[in-house]
Amino acid sequence: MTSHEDWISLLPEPLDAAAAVAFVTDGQAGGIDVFLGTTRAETSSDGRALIALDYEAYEQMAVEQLRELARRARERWPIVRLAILHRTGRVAVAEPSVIIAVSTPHRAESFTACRRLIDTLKQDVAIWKKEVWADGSGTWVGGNPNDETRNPNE
Amino acid sequence: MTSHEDWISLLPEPLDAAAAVAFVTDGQAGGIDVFLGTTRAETSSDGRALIALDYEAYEQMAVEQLRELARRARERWPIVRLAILHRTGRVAVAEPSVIIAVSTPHRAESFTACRRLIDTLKQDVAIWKKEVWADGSGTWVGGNPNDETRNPNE
Amino acid sequence: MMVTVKLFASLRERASASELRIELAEPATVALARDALAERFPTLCDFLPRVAWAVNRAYVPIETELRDGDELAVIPPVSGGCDDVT
Amino acid sequence: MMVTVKLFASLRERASASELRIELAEPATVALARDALAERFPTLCDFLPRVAWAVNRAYVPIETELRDGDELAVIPPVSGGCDDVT
Repeated sequence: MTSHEDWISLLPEPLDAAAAVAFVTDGQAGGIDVFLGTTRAETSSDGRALIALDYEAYEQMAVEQLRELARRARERWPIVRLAILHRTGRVAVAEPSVIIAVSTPHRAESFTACRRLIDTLKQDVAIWKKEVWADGSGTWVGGNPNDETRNPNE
Repeated sequence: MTSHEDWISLLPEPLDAAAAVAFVTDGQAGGIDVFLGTTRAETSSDGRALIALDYEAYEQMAVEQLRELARRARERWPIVRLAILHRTGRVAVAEPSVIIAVSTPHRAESFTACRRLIDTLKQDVAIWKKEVWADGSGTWVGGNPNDETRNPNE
Repeated sequence: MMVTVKLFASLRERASASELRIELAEPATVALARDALAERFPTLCDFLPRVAWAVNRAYVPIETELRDGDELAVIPPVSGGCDDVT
Repeated sequence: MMVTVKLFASLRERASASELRIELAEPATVALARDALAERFPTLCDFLPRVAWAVNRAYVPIETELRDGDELAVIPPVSGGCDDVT
Protein backbone atom coordinates (compact mmCIF):
# COMPACT_ATOMS: atom_id res chain seq x y z
CA MET A 1 0.00 0.00 0.00
CA THR A 2 1.32 3.44 -0.92
CA SER A 3 1.90 5.54 2.18
CA HIS A 4 0.56 9.05 1.84
CA GLU A 5 1.49 11.97 4.03
CA ASP A 6 -1.11 12.61 6.74
CA TRP A 7 -2.95 15.93 7.00
CA ILE A 8 -2.44 17.04 10.60
CA SER A 9 -3.38 20.57 11.51
CA LEU A 10 -4.40 22.95 14.27
CA LEU A 11 -6.49 25.68 12.71
CA PRO A 12 -8.00 28.92 13.95
CA GLU A 13 -10.63 28.90 11.15
CA PRO A 14 -13.77 26.75 10.69
CA LEU A 15 -12.92 23.13 9.83
CA ASP A 16 -13.96 21.89 6.38
CA ALA A 17 -15.45 18.38 6.50
CA ALA A 18 -15.68 18.18 2.71
CA ALA A 19 -11.95 18.92 2.40
CA ALA A 20 -11.16 16.19 4.94
CA VAL A 21 -13.32 13.66 3.04
CA ALA A 22 -11.72 14.66 -0.26
CA PHE A 23 -8.25 14.31 1.28
CA VAL A 24 -8.81 10.72 2.44
CA THR A 25 -10.71 9.57 -0.68
CA ASP A 26 -8.57 7.02 -2.52
CA GLY A 27 -9.05 4.16 -4.94
CA GLN A 28 -7.22 1.81 -2.55
CA ALA A 29 -9.87 2.39 0.12
CA GLY A 30 -13.27 0.72 0.47
CA GLY A 31 -14.29 2.48 3.68
CA ILE A 32 -13.96 6.01 5.01
CA ASP A 33 -14.95 6.92 8.54
CA VAL A 34 -15.16 10.57 9.51
CA PHE A 35 -15.76 11.77 13.04
CA LEU A 36 -16.70 15.36 13.86
CA GLY A 37 -16.79 16.57 17.44
CA THR A 38 -19.17 19.50 17.68
CA THR A 39 -20.04 21.99 20.40
CA ARG A 40 -23.24 20.75 22.00
CA ALA A 41 -25.71 23.19 23.51
CA GLU A 42 -25.75 22.89 27.29
CA THR A 43 -27.37 24.59 30.22
CA SER A 44 -25.39 24.91 33.44
CA SER A 45 -26.89 23.75 36.74
CA ASP A 46 -27.71 27.37 37.52
CA GLY A 47 -29.49 27.95 34.21
CA ARG A 48 -26.86 29.64 32.03
CA ALA A 49 -26.69 28.68 28.34
CA LEU A 50 -23.43 27.55 26.72
CA ILE A 51 -22.72 29.63 23.63
CA ALA A 52 -19.28 28.36 22.56
CA LEU A 53 -16.11 26.54 23.52
CA ASP A 54 -12.76 28.33 23.40
CA TYR A 55 -9.86 26.01 22.50
CA GLU A 56 -6.25 26.73 23.46
CA ALA A 57 -3.34 24.52 22.41
CA TYR A 58 0.34 24.17 23.21
CA GLU A 59 0.69 24.20 19.47
CA GLN A 60 4.15 22.76 18.87
CA MET A 61 3.59 19.94 21.37
CA ALA A 62 0.00 19.22 20.25
CA VAL A 63 1.01 18.92 16.59
CA GLU A 64 3.87 16.59 17.52
CA GLN A 65 1.44 14.51 19.61
CA LEU A 66 -1.08 14.32 16.77
CA ARG A 67 1.66 13.18 14.40
CA GLU A 68 2.64 10.51 16.90
CA LEU A 69 -1.01 9.37 17.21
CA ALA A 70 -1.14 9.12 13.42
CA ARG A 71 2.11 7.17 13.31
CA ARG A 72 0.90 4.68 15.90
CA ALA A 73 -2.47 4.30 14.16
CA ARG A 74 -0.67 3.48 10.91
CA GLU A 75 1.36 0.81 12.68
CA ARG A 76 -1.81 -0.78 13.95
CA TRP A 77 -4.29 -0.46 11.07
CA PRO A 78 -3.88 -0.51 7.26
CA ILE A 79 -4.66 3.18 6.86
CA VAL A 80 -4.67 4.51 3.30
CA ARG A 81 -5.11 8.19 4.12
CA LEU A 82 -5.60 10.08 7.35
CA ALA A 83 -6.59 13.62 8.35
CA ILE A 84 -6.68 14.99 11.91
CA LEU A 85 -7.83 18.60 12.15
CA HIS A 86 -8.42 20.46 15.40
CA ARG A 87 -9.67 23.95 16.04
CA THR A 88 -8.14 26.62 18.18
CA GLY A 89 -10.10 29.66 19.28
CA ARG A 90 -13.85 30.02 19.60
CA VAL A 91 -16.12 27.23 18.35
CA ALA A 92 -19.82 28.10 18.47
CA VAL A 93 -22.61 25.63 19.20
CA ALA A 94 -23.03 23.06 16.35
CA GLU A 95 -19.61 23.87 14.85
CA PRO A 96 -16.89 21.19 14.73
CA SER A 97 -13.86 21.46 17.04
CA VAL A 98 -12.24 18.32 15.65
CA ILE A 99 -12.45 16.24 12.48
CA ILE A 100 -10.78 12.86 12.08
CA ALA A 101 -11.06 11.17 8.68
CA VAL A 102 -9.61 7.72 7.99
CA SER A 103 -9.71 5.61 4.86
CA THR A 104 -8.87 1.90 4.92
CA PRO A 105 -9.30 -0.99 2.50
CA HIS A 106 -12.24 -2.44 4.49
CA ARG A 107 -14.89 -0.70 6.50
CA ALA A 108 -14.37 -2.28 9.93
CA GLU A 109 -10.83 -0.91 10.19
CA SER A 110 -11.94 2.64 9.36
CA PHE A 111 -14.39 2.68 12.29
CA THR A 112 -11.92 1.12 14.72
CA ALA A 113 -9.03 3.42 13.80
CA CYS A 114 -11.17 6.57 13.84
CA ARG A 115 -12.73 5.69 17.20
CA ARG A 116 -9.37 4.93 18.74
CA LEU A 117 -7.85 8.15 17.39
CA ILE A 118 -10.51 10.41 18.90
CA ASP A 119 -10.42 8.55 22.23
CA THR A 120 -6.64 8.86 22.45
CA LEU A 121 -6.62 12.47 21.28
CA LYS A 122 -8.87 13.44 24.18
CA GLN A 123 -6.66 11.69 26.71
CA ASP A 124 -3.28 13.31 26.22
CA VAL A 125 -2.99 15.93 23.49
CA ALA A 126 -2.06 19.37 24.88
CA ILE A 127 -5.30 21.14 24.08
CA TRP A 128 -7.66 22.77 26.55
CA LYS A 129 -11.14 24.13 26.33
CA LYS A 130 -13.12 26.72 28.14
CA GLU A 131 -16.88 26.75 28.29
CA VAL A 132 -18.20 30.19 27.37
CA TRP A 133 -21.59 31.01 28.85
CA ALA A 134 -24.24 33.46 27.73
CA ASP A 135 -23.58 35.72 30.73
CA GLY A 136 -19.96 36.18 29.62
CA SER A 137 -18.44 33.89 32.21
CA GLY A 138 -16.02 31.11 31.27
CA THR A 139 -15.05 27.78 32.82
CA TRP A 140 -11.90 25.85 31.93
CA VAL A 141 -12.79 22.18 31.58
CA GLY A 142 -10.58 20.21 33.98
CA GLY A 143 -9.08 23.50 35.16
CA ASN A 144 -10.77 23.63 38.52
CA PRO A 145 -8.38 22.42 41.24
CA ASN A 146 -11.32 21.00 43.19
CA ASP A 147 -12.80 18.81 40.50
CA GLU A 148 -11.96 15.22 39.79
CA THR A 149 -10.44 15.34 36.30
CA ARG A 150 -7.25 13.33 36.12
CA ASN A 151 -4.07 14.75 34.74
CA PRO A 152 -2.77 13.06 31.60
CA ASN A 153 0.20 11.40 33.31
CA GLU A 154 -1.75 9.65 36.02
CA MET B 1 -34.79 15.59 22.21
CA THR B 2 -36.49 17.01 19.13
CA SER B 3 -37.05 14.30 16.52
CA HIS B 4 -36.08 15.41 13.04
CA GLU B 5 -37.11 13.70 9.84
CA ASP B 6 -34.39 11.42 8.50
CA TRP B 7 -32.86 11.94 5.06
CA ILE B 8 -33.17 8.57 3.33
CA SER B 9 -32.50 8.43 -0.37
CA LEU B 10 -31.51 6.26 -3.31
CA LEU B 11 -29.82 8.50 -5.85
CA PRO B 12 -28.51 8.01 -9.38
CA GLU B 13 -26.13 10.99 -9.02
CA PRO B 14 -22.84 11.34 -7.07
CA LEU B 15 -23.41 11.44 -3.30
CA ASP B 16 -22.53 14.68 -1.52
CA ALA B 17 -20.71 14.06 1.78
CA ALA B 18 -20.76 17.76 2.68
CA ALA B 19 -24.55 17.85 2.31
CA ALA B 20 -24.88 14.77 4.56
CA VAL B 21 -22.65 16.37 7.22
CA ALA B 22 -24.60 19.64 7.00
CA PHE B 23 -27.88 17.74 7.32
CA VAL B 24 -26.90 16.00 10.57
CA THR B 25 -25.14 19.02 12.14
CA ASP B 26 -27.18 20.15 15.15
CA GLY B 27 -26.62 22.05 18.38
CA GLN B 28 -28.03 19.10 20.35
CA ALA B 29 -25.26 16.84 19.07
CA GLY B 30 -21.69 16.53 20.39
CA GLY B 31 -20.60 13.80 17.96
CA ILE B 32 -21.14 13.10 14.29
CA ASP B 33 -19.97 9.92 12.64
CA VAL B 34 -20.03 9.65 8.88
CA PHE B 35 -19.28 6.48 6.97
CA LEU B 36 -18.62 6.42 3.24
CA GLY B 37 -18.36 3.15 1.36
CA THR B 38 -16.27 3.68 -1.75
CA THR B 39 -15.43 1.55 -4.76
CA ARG B 40 -12.01 0.05 -4.10
CA ALA B 41 -9.67 -0.75 -6.97
CA GLU B 42 -9.32 -4.50 -7.42
CA THR B 43 -7.65 -6.90 -9.76
CA SER B 44 -9.40 -10.18 -10.53
CA SER B 45 -7.55 -13.47 -10.14
CA ASP B 46 -7.03 -13.51 -13.92
CA GLY B 47 -5.57 -9.99 -13.98
CA ARG B 48 -8.50 -7.80 -15.02
CA ALA B 49 -8.86 -4.38 -13.35
CA LEU B 50 -12.10 -3.31 -11.69
CA ILE B 51 -13.25 0.03 -13.08
CA ALA B 52 -16.61 0.53 -11.35
CA LEU B 53 -19.52 -1.04 -9.50
CA ASP B 54 -23.04 -0.90 -10.96
CA TYR B 55 -25.75 -0.72 -8.31
CA GLU B 56 -29.32 -1.87 -8.90
CA ALA B 57 -32.09 -1.52 -6.31
CA TYR B 58 -35.65 -2.72 -5.84
CA GLU B 59 -36.27 0.92 -5.14
CA GLN B 60 -39.63 0.91 -3.33
CA MET B 61 -38.61 -1.99 -1.10
CA ALA B 62 -35.08 -0.70 -0.47
CA VAL B 63 -36.32 2.74 0.62
CA GLU B 64 -38.87 1.13 2.94
CA GLN B 65 -36.12 -1.06 4.38
CA LEU B 66 -33.80 1.91 4.91
CA ARG B 67 -36.61 3.77 6.69
CA GLU B 68 -37.14 0.75 8.90
CA LEU B 69 -33.38 0.58 9.67
CA ALA B 70 -33.51 4.25 10.63
CA ARG B 71 -36.58 3.70 12.81
CA ARG B 72 -34.93 0.82 14.66
CA ALA B 73 -31.69 2.76 15.11
CA ARG B 74 -33.66 5.62 16.67
CA GLU B 75 -35.29 3.21 19.11
CA ARG B 76 -31.88 1.99 20.17
CA TRP B 77 -29.67 5.09 20.22
CA PRO B 78 -30.36 8.76 21.02
CA ILE B 79 -29.96 9.90 17.43
CA VAL B 80 -30.36 13.63 16.81
CA ARG B 81 -30.20 13.54 13.01
CA LEU B 82 -29.64 10.77 10.50
CA ALA B 83 -28.92 10.54 6.78
CA ILE B 84 -28.67 7.32 4.75
CA LEU B 85 -27.85 7.86 1.08
CA HIS B 86 -27.19 5.06 -1.40
CA ARG B 87 -26.23 5.19 -5.04
CA THR B 88 -27.85 3.45 -7.94
CA GLY B 89 -26.10 3.12 -11.29
CA ARG B 90 -22.40 3.21 -11.98
CA VAL B 91 -19.97 4.15 -9.19
CA ALA B 92 -16.37 4.54 -10.36
CA VAL B 93 -13.30 3.64 -8.29
CA ALA B 94 -12.87 5.98 -5.28
CA GLU B 95 -16.46 7.28 -5.51
CA PRO B 96 -18.91 6.65 -2.66
CA SER B 97 -21.76 4.17 -3.11
CA VAL B 98 -23.20 4.78 0.35
CA ILE B 99 -23.03 7.53 2.97
CA ILE B 100 -24.39 7.15 6.49
CA ALA B 101 -24.22 10.19 8.76
CA VAL B 102 -25.39 10.09 12.38
CA SER B 103 -25.33 12.78 15.03
CA THR B 104 -25.82 11.96 18.72
CA PRO B 105 -25.32 13.84 21.99
CA HIS B 106 -22.12 11.90 22.80
CA ARG B 107 -19.48 10.51 20.51
CA ALA B 108 -19.58 6.81 21.43
CA GLU B 109 -23.20 6.47 20.31
CA SER B 110 -22.52 8.03 16.92
CA PHE B 111 -19.85 5.41 16.12
CA THR B 112 -21.96 2.52 17.38
CA ALA B 113 -25.12 3.57 15.53
CA CYS B 114 -23.28 4.30 12.27
CA ARG B 115 -21.40 1.02 12.36
CA ARG B 116 -24.54 -0.97 13.07
CA LEU B 117 -26.45 0.82 10.29
CA ILE B 118 -23.90 0.00 7.58
CA ASP B 119 -23.56 -3.60 8.78
CA THR B 120 -27.34 -4.12 8.74
CA LEU B 121 -27.79 -2.33 5.43
CA LYS B 122 -25.43 -4.78 3.75
CA GLN B 123 -27.26 -7.77 5.15
CA ASP B 124 -30.81 -7.31 3.94
CA VAL B 125 -31.55 -4.19 1.90
CA ALA B 126 -32.69 -5.01 -1.65
CA ILE B 127 -29.69 -3.59 -3.47
CA TRP B 128 -27.33 -5.50 -5.74
CA LYS B 129 -24.02 -4.68 -7.28
CA LYS B 130 -22.16 -5.81 -10.33
CA GLU B 131 -18.41 -5.59 -10.68
CA VAL B 132 -17.51 -3.93 -13.98
CA TRP B 133 -14.11 -4.92 -15.34
CA ALA B 134 -11.79 -3.13 -17.72
CA ASP B 135 -12.43 -5.70 -20.46
CA GLY B 136 -16.16 -4.84 -20.40
CA SER B 137 -17.24 -7.97 -18.54
CA GLY B 138 -19.44 -7.79 -15.46
CA THR B 139 -19.99 -10.01 -12.42
CA TRP B 140 -23.00 -9.78 -10.12
CA VAL B 141 -21.80 -10.04 -6.52
CA GLY B 142 -23.62 -12.96 -4.89
CA GLY B 143 -25.35 -13.63 -8.21
CA ASN B 144 -23.43 -16.75 -9.13
CA PRO B 145 -25.47 -19.84 -8.27
CA ASN B 146 -22.29 -21.73 -7.48
CA ASP B 147 -20.79 -19.35 -4.96
CA GLU B 148 -21.31 -19.38 -1.25
CA THR B 149 -23.08 -16.09 -0.55
CA ARG B 150 -26.08 -16.60 1.70
CA ASN B 151 -29.49 -15.27 0.82
CA PRO B 152 -30.85 -12.61 3.17
CA ASN B 153 -33.52 -14.85 4.70
CA GLU B 154 -31.22 -17.63 5.77
CA MET C 1 -55.40 -14.97 -10.15
CA MET C 2 -52.57 -12.79 -11.46
CA VAL C 3 -49.40 -11.75 -9.66
CA THR C 4 -46.69 -9.37 -10.82
CA VAL C 5 -43.22 -10.85 -10.61
CA LYS C 6 -40.16 -8.61 -10.36
CA LEU C 7 -36.68 -9.85 -11.22
CA PHE C 8 -33.41 -8.13 -10.32
CA ALA C 9 -29.70 -8.24 -11.00
CA SER C 10 -28.41 -11.65 -12.17
CA LEU C 11 -31.96 -13.05 -12.46
CA ARG C 12 -33.20 -10.07 -14.49
CA GLU C 13 -30.31 -10.48 -16.91
CA ARG C 14 -30.66 -14.26 -17.13
CA ALA C 15 -34.41 -14.00 -17.83
CA SER C 16 -34.09 -10.88 -19.99
CA ALA C 17 -37.09 -9.52 -18.09
CA SER C 18 -37.45 -7.21 -15.11
CA GLU C 19 -41.18 -7.54 -14.58
CA LEU C 20 -43.80 -10.01 -15.78
CA ARG C 21 -47.27 -11.14 -14.87
CA ILE C 22 -48.05 -14.77 -14.21
CA GLU C 23 -51.38 -16.50 -13.77
CA LEU C 24 -51.75 -18.99 -10.92
CA ALA C 25 -54.57 -21.29 -9.85
CA GLU C 26 -55.99 -20.55 -6.42
CA PRO C 27 -55.01 -21.15 -3.71
CA ALA C 28 -51.50 -20.10 -4.76
CA THR C 29 -48.31 -19.82 -2.72
CA VAL C 30 -44.87 -18.40 -3.32
CA ALA C 31 -43.66 -21.98 -3.81
CA LEU C 32 -46.16 -22.51 -6.62
CA ALA C 33 -45.13 -19.22 -8.22
CA ARG C 34 -41.52 -20.35 -8.02
CA ASP C 35 -42.41 -23.57 -9.86
CA ALA C 36 -44.26 -21.59 -12.54
CA LEU C 37 -41.21 -19.31 -12.96
CA ALA C 38 -38.84 -22.27 -13.25
CA GLU C 39 -41.02 -23.74 -15.95
CA ARG C 40 -41.22 -20.47 -17.88
CA PHE C 41 -37.52 -19.59 -17.45
CA PRO C 42 -35.49 -22.81 -17.27
CA THR C 43 -32.34 -20.66 -17.15
CA LEU C 44 -33.37 -19.46 -13.67
CA CYS C 45 -33.56 -22.98 -12.21
CA ASP C 46 -30.06 -23.05 -10.76
CA PHE C 47 -30.59 -19.60 -9.17
CA LEU C 48 -33.94 -20.25 -7.48
CA PRO C 49 -32.74 -22.43 -4.59
CA ARG C 50 -30.63 -19.51 -3.37
CA VAL C 51 -33.04 -16.58 -3.58
CA ALA C 52 -35.28 -14.94 -1.00
CA TRP C 53 -38.84 -13.86 -1.73
CA ALA C 54 -40.69 -10.64 -1.02
CA VAL C 55 -44.42 -10.08 -1.34
CA ASN C 56 -45.48 -6.45 -1.55
CA ARG C 57 -41.97 -5.36 -0.54
CA ALA C 58 -41.57 -7.50 2.60
CA TYR C 59 -39.57 -10.71 2.91
CA VAL C 60 -41.82 -13.78 3.30
CA PRO C 61 -41.31 -17.55 3.69
CA ILE C 62 -41.79 -19.72 0.63
CA GLU C 63 -45.07 -21.21 1.90
CA THR C 64 -46.78 -17.79 2.06
CA GLU C 65 -50.14 -17.60 0.28
CA LEU C 66 -50.46 -15.18 -2.61
CA ARG C 67 -53.46 -13.01 -3.42
CA ASP C 68 -54.61 -11.62 -6.70
CA GLY C 69 -52.60 -8.50 -7.56
CA ASP C 70 -49.67 -9.25 -5.24
CA GLU C 71 -46.20 -8.02 -6.23
CA LEU C 72 -43.81 -10.95 -5.85
CA ALA C 73 -40.09 -10.13 -5.99
CA VAL C 74 -37.33 -12.66 -6.45
CA ILE C 75 -34.43 -11.44 -4.30
CA PRO C 76 -30.98 -12.81 -5.11
CA PRO C 77 -28.33 -12.41 -2.39
CA VAL C 78 -28.08 -8.69 -1.67
CA SER C 79 -24.83 -6.75 -1.88
CA GLY C 80 -25.60 -3.11 -1.17
CA GLY C 81 -23.19 -0.89 0.72
CA CYS C 82 -19.60 -1.52 -0.18
CA ASP C 83 -16.46 -3.31 0.72
CA ASP C 84 -17.06 -6.96 0.00
CA VAL C 85 -13.83 -8.84 -0.05
CA THR C 86 -13.68 -10.12 -3.61
CA MET D 1 20.72 28.03 34.54
CA MET D 2 17.62 29.44 32.85
CA VAL D 3 14.51 27.56 31.73
CA THR D 4 11.54 28.89 29.85
CA VAL D 5 8.21 28.06 31.52
CA LYS D 6 4.99 27.93 29.53
CA LEU D 7 1.58 28.23 31.16
CA PHE D 8 -1.74 27.35 29.55
CA ALA D 9 -5.47 27.64 30.07
CA SER D 10 -6.52 28.05 33.72
CA LEU D 11 -2.90 28.40 34.89
CA ARG D 12 -2.12 31.05 32.28
CA GLU D 13 -5.14 33.06 33.35
CA ARG D 14 -4.44 32.63 37.06
CA ALA D 15 -0.80 33.71 36.66
CA SER D 16 -1.59 36.38 34.04
CA ALA D 17 1.40 35.05 32.12
CA SER D 18 1.79 32.59 29.26
CA GLU D 19 5.57 32.37 29.18
CA LEU D 20 8.29 33.33 31.63
CA ARG D 21 11.93 32.57 32.31
CA ILE D 22 13.10 31.32 35.68
CA GLU D 23 16.58 30.90 37.02
CA LEU D 24 17.41 27.70 38.88
CA ALA D 25 20.49 26.52 40.72
CA GLU D 26 22.12 23.41 39.22
CA PRO D 27 21.43 20.55 39.37
CA ALA D 28 17.77 21.44 38.81
CA THR D 29 14.75 19.19 38.40
CA VAL D 30 11.13 19.71 37.38
CA ALA D 31 10.22 19.41 41.08
CA LEU D 32 12.54 22.31 41.93
CA ALA D 33 11.08 24.38 39.11
CA ARG D 34 7.60 23.63 40.47
CA ASP D 35 8.65 24.93 43.88
CA ALA D 36 10.08 28.09 42.31
CA LEU D 37 6.84 28.65 40.40
CA ALA D 38 4.73 28.14 43.52
CA GLU D 39 6.80 30.72 45.32
CA ARG D 40 6.55 33.24 42.48
CA PHE D 41 2.82 32.62 41.82
CA PRO D 42 1.12 31.67 45.09
CA THR D 43 -2.20 31.62 43.20
CA LEU D 44 -1.00 28.55 41.30
CA CYS D 45 -0.39 26.48 44.43
CA ASP D 46 -3.73 24.73 44.50
CA PHE D 47 -3.38 23.85 40.77
CA LEU D 48 0.12 22.41 40.84
CA PRO D 49 -0.64 19.07 42.51
CA ARG D 50 -2.90 18.19 39.58
CA VAL D 51 -0.80 19.17 36.57
CA ALA D 52 1.48 17.17 34.29
CA TRP D 53 4.87 18.41 33.10
CA ALA D 54 6.45 18.49 29.68
CA VAL D 55 10.07 19.25 28.89
CA ASN D 56 10.77 20.22 25.31
CA ARG D 57 7.26 19.09 24.32
CA ALA D 58 7.32 15.60 25.85
CA TYR D 59 5.67 14.50 29.09
CA VAL D 60 8.20 13.78 31.86
CA PRO D 61 8.08 12.65 35.50
CA ILE D 62 8.52 15.31 38.17
CA GLU D 63 12.01 14.10 39.14
CA THR D 64 13.39 14.75 35.63
CA GLU D 65 16.57 16.83 35.51
CA LEU D 66 16.44 20.15 33.67
CA ARG D 67 19.16 21.62 31.47
CA ASP D 68 19.90 25.20 30.66
CA GLY D 69 17.55 26.41 27.92
CA ASP D 70 14.89 23.74 28.43
CA GLU D 71 11.28 24.58 27.68
CA LEU D 72 9.20 23.46 30.66
CA ALA D 73 5.43 23.39 30.16
CA VAL D 74 2.88 23.10 32.95
CA ILE D 75 0.06 20.95 31.56
CA PRO D 76 -3.29 21.17 33.32
CA PRO D 77 -5.74 18.33 32.61
CA VAL D 78 -6.29 18.29 28.85
CA SER D 79 -9.72 18.54 27.24
CA GLY D 80 -9.25 18.57 23.50
CA GLY D 81 -11.67 16.93 21.15
CA CYS D 82 -15.25 17.33 22.22
CA ASP D 83 -18.12 15.81 24.04
CA ASP D 84 -17.24 15.89 27.71
CA VAL D 85 -20.28 15.29 29.80
CA THR D 86 -20.56 18.51 31.80
